[in-house]
Amino acid sequence: MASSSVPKGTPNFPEYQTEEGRLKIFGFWVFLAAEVVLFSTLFATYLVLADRTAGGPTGKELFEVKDFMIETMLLLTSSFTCGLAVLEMRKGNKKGVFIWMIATLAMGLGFLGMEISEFVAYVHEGATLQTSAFLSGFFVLVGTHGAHVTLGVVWISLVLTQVAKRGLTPMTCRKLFIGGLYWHFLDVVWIFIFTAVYLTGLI
Amino acid sequence: MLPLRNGAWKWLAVAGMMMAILSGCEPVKMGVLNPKGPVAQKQYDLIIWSVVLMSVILIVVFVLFVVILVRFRASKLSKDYEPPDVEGNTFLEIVWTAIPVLIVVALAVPTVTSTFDLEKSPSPNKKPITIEATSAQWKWIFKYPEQGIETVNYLKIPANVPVRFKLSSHDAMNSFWIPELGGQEYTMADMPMFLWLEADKPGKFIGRGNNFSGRDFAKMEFTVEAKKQSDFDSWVDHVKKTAPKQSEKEYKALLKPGTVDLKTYSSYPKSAEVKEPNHGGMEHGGMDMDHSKMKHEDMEGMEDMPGMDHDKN
Amino acid sequence: MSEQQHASAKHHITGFVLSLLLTFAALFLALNTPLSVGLKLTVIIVLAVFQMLVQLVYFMHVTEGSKIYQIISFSYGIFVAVCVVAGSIWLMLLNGMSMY
Amino acid sequence: MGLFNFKMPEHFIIMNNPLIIGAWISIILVSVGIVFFVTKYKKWGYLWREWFTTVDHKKIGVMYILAALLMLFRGGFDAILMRTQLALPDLKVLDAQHYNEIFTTHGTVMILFMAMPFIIGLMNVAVPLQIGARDVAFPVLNAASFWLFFVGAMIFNISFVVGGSPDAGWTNYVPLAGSDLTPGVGINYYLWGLQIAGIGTLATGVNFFVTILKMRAPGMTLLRMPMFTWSTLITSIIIIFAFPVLTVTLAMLTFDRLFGAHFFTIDAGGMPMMWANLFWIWGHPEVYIVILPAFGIFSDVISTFARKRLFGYNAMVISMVAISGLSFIVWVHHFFTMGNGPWINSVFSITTMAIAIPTGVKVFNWLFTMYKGRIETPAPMLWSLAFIPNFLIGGVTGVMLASAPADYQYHNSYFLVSHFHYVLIGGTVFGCLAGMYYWWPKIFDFKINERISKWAFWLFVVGFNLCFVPMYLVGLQGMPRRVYTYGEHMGWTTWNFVETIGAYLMGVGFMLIVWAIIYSILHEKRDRSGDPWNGRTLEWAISSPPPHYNFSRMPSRVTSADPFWDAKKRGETMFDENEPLKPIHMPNNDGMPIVLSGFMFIAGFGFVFEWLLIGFIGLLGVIGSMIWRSFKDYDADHYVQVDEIERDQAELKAALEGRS
Repeated sequence: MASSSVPKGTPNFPEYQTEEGRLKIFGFWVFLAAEVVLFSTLFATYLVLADRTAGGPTGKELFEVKDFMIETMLLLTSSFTCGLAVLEMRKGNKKGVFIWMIATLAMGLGFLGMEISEFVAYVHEGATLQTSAFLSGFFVLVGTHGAHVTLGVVWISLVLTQVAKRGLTPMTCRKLFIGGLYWHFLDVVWIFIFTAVYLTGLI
Repeated sequence: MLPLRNGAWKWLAVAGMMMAILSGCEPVKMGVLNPKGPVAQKQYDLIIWSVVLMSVILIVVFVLFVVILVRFRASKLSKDYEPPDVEGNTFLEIVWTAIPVLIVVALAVPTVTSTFDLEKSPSPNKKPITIEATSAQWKWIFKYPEQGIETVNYLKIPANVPVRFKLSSHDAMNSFWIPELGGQEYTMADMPMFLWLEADKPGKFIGRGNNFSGRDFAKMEFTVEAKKQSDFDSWVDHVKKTAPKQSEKEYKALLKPGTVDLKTYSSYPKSAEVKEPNHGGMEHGGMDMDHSKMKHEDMEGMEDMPGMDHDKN
Repeated sequence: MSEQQHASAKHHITGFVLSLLLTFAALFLALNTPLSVGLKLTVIIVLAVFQMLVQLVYFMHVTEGSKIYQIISFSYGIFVAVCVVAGSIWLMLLNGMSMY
Repeated sequence: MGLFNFKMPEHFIIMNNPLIIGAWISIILVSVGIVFFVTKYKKWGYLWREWFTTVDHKKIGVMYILAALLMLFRGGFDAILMRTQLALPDLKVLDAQHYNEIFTTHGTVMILFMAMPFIIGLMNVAVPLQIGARDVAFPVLNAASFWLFFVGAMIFNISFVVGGSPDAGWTNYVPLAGSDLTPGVGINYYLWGLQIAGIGTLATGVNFFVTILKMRAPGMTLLRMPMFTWSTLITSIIIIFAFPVLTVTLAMLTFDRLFGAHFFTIDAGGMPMMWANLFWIWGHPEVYIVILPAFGIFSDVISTFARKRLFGYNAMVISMVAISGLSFIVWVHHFFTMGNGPWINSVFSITTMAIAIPTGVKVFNWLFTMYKGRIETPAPMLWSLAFIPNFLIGGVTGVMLASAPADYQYHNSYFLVSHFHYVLIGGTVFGCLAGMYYWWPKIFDFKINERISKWAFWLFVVGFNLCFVPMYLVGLQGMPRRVYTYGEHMGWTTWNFVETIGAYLMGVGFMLIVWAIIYSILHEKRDRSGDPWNGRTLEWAISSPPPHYNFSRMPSRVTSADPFWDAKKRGETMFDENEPLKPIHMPNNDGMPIVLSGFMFIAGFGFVFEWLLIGFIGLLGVIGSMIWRSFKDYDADHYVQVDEIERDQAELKAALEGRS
């Protein structure tokens, strides 16, 4: 495709070694910037509707500090291990990549399990998508994040099978790196859910 | 080959358009350009001022456009004419940035002042009358809380008295508009809003729903009659004496989607009253919500927000 | 900004510790301090923004690759996000409607 | 609402109207005809290889433009029907319901399925050539964008005959569009048609943003890019940050309608105004998405046919950047009359008026590009010239509308209708047509016939003004938009009749454009040399049509914003002919985009009818196609060998000599 010369200042890492890798990583950054706006729309809606509980349960009644703190810790730690996996990838250590990435995925699954049981508990307390505008906003905002995490788990697992088959080539490294970016980004979104939904709900 | 090259057709077309526009100005003496009250007058003045400002730009650009096209058409230039190689002209560019800034300021200042003025009574020293205007699919219901009467699809107001319309909707959004008396405002089911209008003199106007609301939206026209205060009062008396009372059931039936003729009632049920709007865009009226759970107590005016369960206040 | 900037494990641990500190600080401030609601909200939002920067710099390596373009696009995203959130709240919650 | 619910709507197959029966007949005849002829001439393989699986930006661009012209016909036909109904008071050409469906589809089709794809088609055709790239950054994604748009458009269009059209306006305001007041599948069609096309558009935005920033020819700094490329870059930014808002907004109404959520319902605390708010947070930038590329086209065309450098290049760039920022902070002017209070209305009045300043700068720069130029007026230039006065009328009435208190009198009236048609037709449509005429002899080896095109131009432009100038007047007389009829007593009859005449003239103009294209395909002179307009930018430096790899050698002499013009002046070409040819790395054709989009069609159709099982099966297919593609993209490219490039060059040389 485009010019073959490597632009000045390009890092000397496997994921950046091909033109395609450089384009795709940058493209993914742009996509993440779009995701910022996507989530911001959900946040705006949630915040506007947060007080409209229509007689149903409020956030204060529903949110459990212990539960959402464990969820937060799982995601923060998984972001850290995911970072370590990318570090190992750059060192060319396939085994290290697998150890840290599988740890990441395990914590991601733990997070998802907790979130699902949280949602199930809410539904049992009579707090569903159909109960009030507040809960519609809540379930769709937090659920969209959860769906992203699910997608992330599936995606990174598939990339790992490709790494297992093909080793750490520039192409698989690019895929791993992008998967990692996605994972960290989900952590960023969660921080804002943690702040704007859970903490604000309890203040 | 058409005789287009010589440009005659183009000028003919342009001239034709100008004629069409100019001749159009005469029969337009209705609607927005025929203000019959202080609110409409204020908006009319603003519109005319903006037309003046915009005309300046239009004329300057049109003249430049025509002159440049006539002067520099390839067919009019000598064969060896070479356009100069210029990149721009900072001075000129500053000029045509600065002038639009000035024009925008000249329009923005009266815009802002009018925006604030229109939120207030057009005649603060006169005692206003309140009328509740409610849109429902596809009819207008007018309630006169001070007189206790209700009309459907027609409106009578006292002339020379500021009218404070309390606008709401039963279902779809609509917009309440009487062009001769002033600009419109939406009617919304969850958010009653106010609109001030006033007629200078007695007269008849046409008002309408102006925001698409479904099948028979086009039929949501209503007549507006401004009467002298004494005539208005005797009309109210007449309605009170002769018109039927409206039962809860009749009111419910009226709200069902469909079109109806003009109707007049000497009373309306309590449930038909439009609830006070509330601050902060919180929901109100017709909704059972638990206000005790709301969090923004510190927000101004939240306390005395009358929702359904505050009706005792 | 290329070879010499091999992010180390130490670098990642710093990021992780920072993110934990910020999280617990926000939790503590929100639940266990007597500050006013407005102040609490402001502080936890500021902490969340710092968290985001920690993730971007320590874990996502925003300063590598097409550094300038990446930062510009992400910042533009945040500009629009702020417009959407602040604008919606201003219009929907804080606006006085036609109260005259 | 269960997973296995397959409830049929009341009218699955719509047959209740002669027009629709006519549509059925023509759809069936055309489909059978296409299948018959393609089979008869054994062209399925060709279509699959050369078009359905292509990742070549030029072919994708052509498909976009064809689809856009088809949609222009559909939207235009809607417009003609509406104008016929409104020609005189109390006509009964259409009933209220039918009219409501038609103005809804007219608006939606014209904005999302005509203007956007036309613009994106032109970007596809021109931008990689203008910056000296061999394709876009993500060619397969680009094909997926097209097919997703196409599937979205098809889903939206079949609503006409299967299940019923949306009828709540292109703005689709709730509560009217909620399931209480508008049950049925029409609104679902709107939601899913836009959602699917929107995903494709977002991908296009990312694609062109990366392409332009990362794949420019050596020497082409940001401030040497052609203006159309600049406008595409800015437009991509707006797409990237505006479309996610639409995605979420549509999804929320989908949740309300399909799963009983309460985002916009009046009961249980939902806020109808939130729809208006979010819709316009996307909707206003959307307007700039379709107008800025038109600005870019006019800049390139005017400078080409005035034979003069663009006046004030930097100011043009700065003003576009300013417009992109402002586009995100003016949205409230679409609902000044929704009780926002004086502070909000004042602030948004001022930000809106501020847009006039950069736009005004551009108008003067175009005028002064022509000043002292040597103005020729072939078809692309004619449309560009018509743009200046017509767009200006739209622009100044836009400033008038920006004044909130005055807007209380214009809002939702025909004054508004006329304003946005002046901007969208006078700006976007004229721009698309100018662009189509301009780049046509680049994508193909012939121009579109000038004589027929001039007729078409004059009919269209005169009809346009005849149609829309009176709308300003009836608007001020109080005529609301979206009424299906009006009474004689309102006094709007004369002007409405004139408007209808204008609309028919525009219709004839459009048919003539189509005729000009058909005529030119059959009869116009062929020219492969590649520079029919005496152009200024890189795309004219290669043959027409370009080889699929665009540039056999990379352009190496980009020293200004008009590199080809300057090279011609110096008596040089854009390429270093001594440089040896090298194999060229190109992507393979790929069937994934069309397969994925097929699954998306199944998903969309299922969700429209609220048949969740089918919907989810479709979504699984979409995800499956992506996974499949991820496992096979390790061998998704090939090299064009030097001997093939040499063969192409020899063939081109022979063609050019044969001509002379």
